[in-house]
Amino acid sequence: MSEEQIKNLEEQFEARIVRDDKIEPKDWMPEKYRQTHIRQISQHAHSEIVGMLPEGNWITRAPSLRRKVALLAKVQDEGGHGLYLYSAAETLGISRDEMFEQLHSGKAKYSSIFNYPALTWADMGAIGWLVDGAAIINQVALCGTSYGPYARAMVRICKEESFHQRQGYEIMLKLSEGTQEQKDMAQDALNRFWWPSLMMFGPKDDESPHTAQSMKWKLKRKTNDDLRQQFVDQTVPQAELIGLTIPDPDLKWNEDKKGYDFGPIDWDEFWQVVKGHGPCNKERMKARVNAWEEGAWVRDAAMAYAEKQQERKEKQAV
Amino acid sequence: MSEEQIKNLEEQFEARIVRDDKIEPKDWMPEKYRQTHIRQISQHAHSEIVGMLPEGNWITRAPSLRRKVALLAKVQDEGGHGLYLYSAAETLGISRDEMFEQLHSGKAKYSSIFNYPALTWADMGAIGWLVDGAAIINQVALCGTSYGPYARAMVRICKEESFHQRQGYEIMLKLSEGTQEQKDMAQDALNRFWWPSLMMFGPKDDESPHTAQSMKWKLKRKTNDDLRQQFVDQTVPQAELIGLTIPDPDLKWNEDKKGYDFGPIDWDEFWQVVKGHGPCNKERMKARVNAWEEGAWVRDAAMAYAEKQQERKEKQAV
Amino acid sequence: MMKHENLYKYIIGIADNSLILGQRMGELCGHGPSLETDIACTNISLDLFGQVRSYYQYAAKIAGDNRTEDDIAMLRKEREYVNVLLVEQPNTDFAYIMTRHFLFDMYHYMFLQELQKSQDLTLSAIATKSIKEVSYHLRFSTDWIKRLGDGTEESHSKMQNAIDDLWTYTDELFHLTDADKAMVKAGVGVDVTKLKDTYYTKVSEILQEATLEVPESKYFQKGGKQGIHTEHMGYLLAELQYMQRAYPNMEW
Amino acid sequence: MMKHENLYKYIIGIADNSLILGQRMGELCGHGPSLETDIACTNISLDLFGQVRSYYQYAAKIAGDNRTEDDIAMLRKEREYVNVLLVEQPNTDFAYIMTRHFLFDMYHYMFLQELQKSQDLTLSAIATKSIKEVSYHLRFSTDWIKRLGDGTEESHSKMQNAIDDLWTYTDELFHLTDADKAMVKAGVGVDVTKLKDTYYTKVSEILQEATLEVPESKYFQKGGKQGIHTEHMGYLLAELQYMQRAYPNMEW
Repeated sequence: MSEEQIKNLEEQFEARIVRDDKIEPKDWMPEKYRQTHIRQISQHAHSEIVGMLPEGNWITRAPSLRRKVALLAKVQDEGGHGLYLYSAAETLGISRDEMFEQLHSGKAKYSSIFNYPALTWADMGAIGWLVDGAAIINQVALCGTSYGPYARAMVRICKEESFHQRQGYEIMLKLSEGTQEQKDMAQDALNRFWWPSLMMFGPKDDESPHTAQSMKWKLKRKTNDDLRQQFVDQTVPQAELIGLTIPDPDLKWNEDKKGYDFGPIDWDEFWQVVKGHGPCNKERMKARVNAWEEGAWVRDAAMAYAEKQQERKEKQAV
Repeated sequence: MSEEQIKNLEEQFEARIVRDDKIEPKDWMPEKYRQTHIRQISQHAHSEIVGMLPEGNWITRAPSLRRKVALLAKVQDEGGHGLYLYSAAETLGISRDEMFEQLHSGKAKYSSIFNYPALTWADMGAIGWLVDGAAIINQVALCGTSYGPYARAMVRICKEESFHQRQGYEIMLKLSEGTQEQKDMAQDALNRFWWPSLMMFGPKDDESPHTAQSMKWKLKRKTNDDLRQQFVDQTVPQAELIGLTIPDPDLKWNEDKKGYDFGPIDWDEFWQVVKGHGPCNKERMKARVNAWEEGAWVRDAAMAYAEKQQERKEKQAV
Repeated sequence: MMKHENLYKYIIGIADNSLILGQRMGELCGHGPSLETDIACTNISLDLFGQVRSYYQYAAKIAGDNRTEDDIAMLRKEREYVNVLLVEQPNTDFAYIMTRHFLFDMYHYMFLQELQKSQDLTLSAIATKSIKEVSYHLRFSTDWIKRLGDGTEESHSKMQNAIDDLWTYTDELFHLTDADKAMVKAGVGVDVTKLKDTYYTKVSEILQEATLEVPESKYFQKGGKQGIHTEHMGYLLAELQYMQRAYPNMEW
Repeated sequence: MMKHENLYKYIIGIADNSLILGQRMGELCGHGPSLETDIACTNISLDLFGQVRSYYQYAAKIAGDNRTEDDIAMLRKEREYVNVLLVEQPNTDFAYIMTRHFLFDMYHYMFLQELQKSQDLTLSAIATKSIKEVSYHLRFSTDWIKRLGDGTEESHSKMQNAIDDLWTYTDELFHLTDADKAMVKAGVGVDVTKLKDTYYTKVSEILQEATLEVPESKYFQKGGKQGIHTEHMGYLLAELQYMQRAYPNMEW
C-alpha cells in the first residue's frame, strides 16, 4: 500500500471512531490500535483468571452453604469473563496459548489487586464491594469503546459484575450487623483493601503517558484520577451506611468540588507490586504456571483423542 | 566345608542356643537362621517406620500442646526403633536400601495393624494402649531371643514401648473421664482397633507353620494363641477399669482356664489385609514410596557432597 | 429419637455424597488443566452444593428442631458424615478427579432416575430437578474418560492407575443401611442393590470404549455409610467446618 | 487492658514463631527423604513445641485470667497470631524446608543469645534452656544447606530457588513492634535491629560456602508481626485448631 493509501485508511478509521462506529475484526485498523487492544484485552482476561485464585481460596471454607454457592457462581462467572475476553482478543490475531505464555513469562500483566492475599471471609465481601466496584467504574466506560468485540464483552461483563458488587456489599452489610468479631473482620478487610483499590485506577494522570491515545480510541473515556474520584465519592457513603470507617485520616468532604478529598496514595507500594514484588505475585504466577504445566498431559490427550476421532471419521467416510 | 564339618557346626550352634548363649554377627550360623532373622527383623523395622504414618497423621491436630509433644516424642522413638532394628538386620549382611526395596516392592511385610486408618484423636490412645500393648507381649519374649543384636535391640525397645502403652492408656482414661462425646470417641476407637489387635498375634497355631522352628531359635517362646490369650486377659480388666466395653458379645470369664473365652476372629479380614487389600495398604505404601522417590535427589546430594569433602581432604593431605 | 428418623437419615445419606464431592471439586478452582475445565468443575461443584441445600433444608424441616442446613453441613463430627468413601478421595491428578467423578456420576444418575419415582414428593421433586444437572456431569466425565483413556500413552496409563485405585470404592455405592432398607420398604427410598449390575455393565462399556481395562479385583472398601472414613476426611472437614467452628452461632 | 500487656505481647511474639514452625515440621513426619531426617525433623518439632509450652505457660500466668497454654496456642483468630511470615511458608520440598529452617535458626540462635541476658528471669531461663536445642537445629540446617547447595546440580538449583523465594521473608525478622520497643526499653526484650547486619553476614558466609548466590533483592514482605499473614496460614490453623474448635472446653 502506498503511504497515501494508508493515510487515507487511517483517516477513515479515525472518522469512524469519532462517529461512534464500531471497529470489527475484519476491518482495517492501524497496527498500534491492534497491539494496544491485544495488550489491554488480554490483560483484562488475565485479571479475570488470576482473580479466581484469591476467591477460590475461600470456596472450601465459606461459612454457609448459601455463601458457598454464591461464591462458586461468582468465580464461575469470572472464568466465563475470561473466556469472552480471550475470544475477543483472539479476533485480533493472537492465540490463547500465546496470551497464556505472555502471562506466565511475566510479559503480560494482570490487575495488581490480585497480588494481595484473601485472608478472611470478610475479604470476599471487600473484594466484591471494592474491587468489583472499582472494576465496574473502569468497565462501564468501556461499554462504549470503539472495538466491537471488546465493547460487547464489556456490556455482558458489566451486568454480572454489578451483581457481584452488590453481593460483596451484602456480605459486608451482614458482617457489620453481626457480632463484634464480625464487625472487626469487616473493618479489617476494608483497611487492607481500601488503598489497593484506589491504586486499581492506575498512576496519576500526569504519570500516565498513554491516556491521550486511549481517550481518542475510547479505550478510556475519563482519566485515572477522574475515575478514582468517582470511586471514592461513590464508596464513602456506602461505608458509612454500614458503619465502617475508611482508613484515611485525610478523607474529607470538599463542598467546592462536591467530592471527597483523600490522602496520598503510597505509590512506592504501587510500583513494588506492579514490578512483581507484592505479597502474592510469586504465588499467583506459581499457581497459574503449575496448573498449566501439570495440565499439559491432559491437553495433549484431548488433542490426541480429537485427532483419532477425526481419523476414524475420515476412514468411515472412505 | 565337608558335610561333616557343617553338621558339626550346626550341632555346636544348636547347643549354644540351648545354653542361652547369644549368637553374634561374626559367629557361624545356618543360612536359614540368617534368612529367617533378616525377614523377621526387617519386618519388625518396617512396622516401626510404617507405624509412624497413622500417628504422624495426628501430630498437626493433637488437641493440646502436652499431647502434641508426647505424640511427637513417641513417633520419634518409633523412628529410633526403626534405626536400631535396621542396624541389627544389617549385621546379617543386608543393606538398608535392600530392605527398603523389599518393602516398596511388597516383598517384605510390616504389621498389618498399620493398614487401618487413624481417624480420631482417640485412635492415638487405642494404638498406644492396644497396638503397643500387643507389640510388647510379642517383644518381651524376644528379649531372650538367640540372636544377640536383635535381643539387645528388644530390651531397649521394650522399655520405651511400655512407656508408650501407658501413655496410650492414659489418653483413653482421660477420654473416659471426659464428656459423653469423648467417651463415645474412646469406645469407638476400641471398637475399631480391638479385633485388628487380636489379629496382630498372627494366625491360629494350627495354621502357623513356622512356629516349631521359631520356638527352637527362641524367636518365639510362646505360640500365637498363647500370646493372644495373654493379651486378652491383660486388656479386658484395663478396659473395665475405665468403663469401656470390649466389642465382643462372646467374651466371658472362664473359671476353668482362669482366662477369658472370646469370640471368633474374622480371618477373612485378616488375610485380605495381609494380602494388600486392607483399608490403607495402598496409602501406606504410596506414602513410603513417595517419600523415598521424592527424597532421591536429597540422598544423592548428600552422597555427592560427602565425596567432594573426601576428595578435598585427600588433596589437602597430598 | 426423632419422629421420622429413618427419613432424616436417608436424606443425609444422599446429600452427604454431594456435599463431600462438591467440596473436593471446589478445591480445584483456578488450578485445572484449562479454563474450560476450571469453569466446568466450578459449575459442577455449584450444582452439587445447590442439591445439598435442597436436601438439608428438607432434613432440617423433618428434624423439626432449630437446626439449619448449615448446622447439618458443618457442625457434625466426622463419624456422623455418611458419604461413601469414593467421594472423599483426594484430587491426586486430573485422571483421579475425572475417574472419581465418573464412577460417582454413573451411580448418581441411575439413583436419581429411581428417586424421581419416590412416594416422598419432596425427594422426587429434588431428584427431577437434580437429574438434569447430573446428566450433564455424567456427560462431562464420560467424555473425559474417553479422551484420557484413548488419548496418549501417558494419559492412558494415568487413567488406568486411577481406575485401578478407585475401583475398590465402587461396591459401597450399592450397600443398604438400615435406614435405606426402611425407606425402600416405605416406597420412599431406592433399592440401590438392584442398580448394581446395570451400573457395572454401563461403566465397563465406557471403560472399554476408552481402551481401559476393567479391574478384576474383588476386594472392596467400605465404611463411609457407617461414618468410618479414610484419613483424608479429617483434613477435608477441618477446612469445610473452619468458619462455623471458629465463629460459632453467627449469621453470614 | 492487661497489666503487663507489653510483656504478654512480647512473649507471644517470640513463641508464635516456634509454634508455627513446629507445626510445619510436624507435618513432615514419615515423609522425609531418609529415616535420619525424619527423626531429626520430628525431634526439632518436639523441641520447638517444648519451648512454646514454656513461653505460653508464662504468658498465661501473666495474663492472670483463666486462659491456658492451649487457649493461647489454639483458640486465637488468624489475625491474632504474630509469627513472622517466614515460618508459615509451606513444605514445598526439602530444599525449602531446610532453607526456611536455616534462615530462621540463625536468627533464633542469635536472638536467644541476647535473650539470655534479659532482666526478666523467666525469659532468660527459657532462653538458656532453649539455646542448646536451637544450636543443634542450626547445625543441622547449616549442614544441609551445604550438602544441598554443594551437592549435585539438581540440588544446587533447588536450593537456589528456595533461597531466592524465601529471602523476601528475612527482613521482617528484624522489625520491632511497639511491644518489642517497650520491652527493649525495659531491659527485658532484645533489640533485634542490632542483630541484622551480623545475621546477613553469617547467612551470606554459609550460602557462599554452599556455593549459593546471596540474593540481591531489596524487596521484602512483612505483615506477620501485625497478624497479616499469607494465604497459607488459614489452612495451617484449620488443622492446628481443629480439635479445640470442634470439641470446645474439654480436657485431653
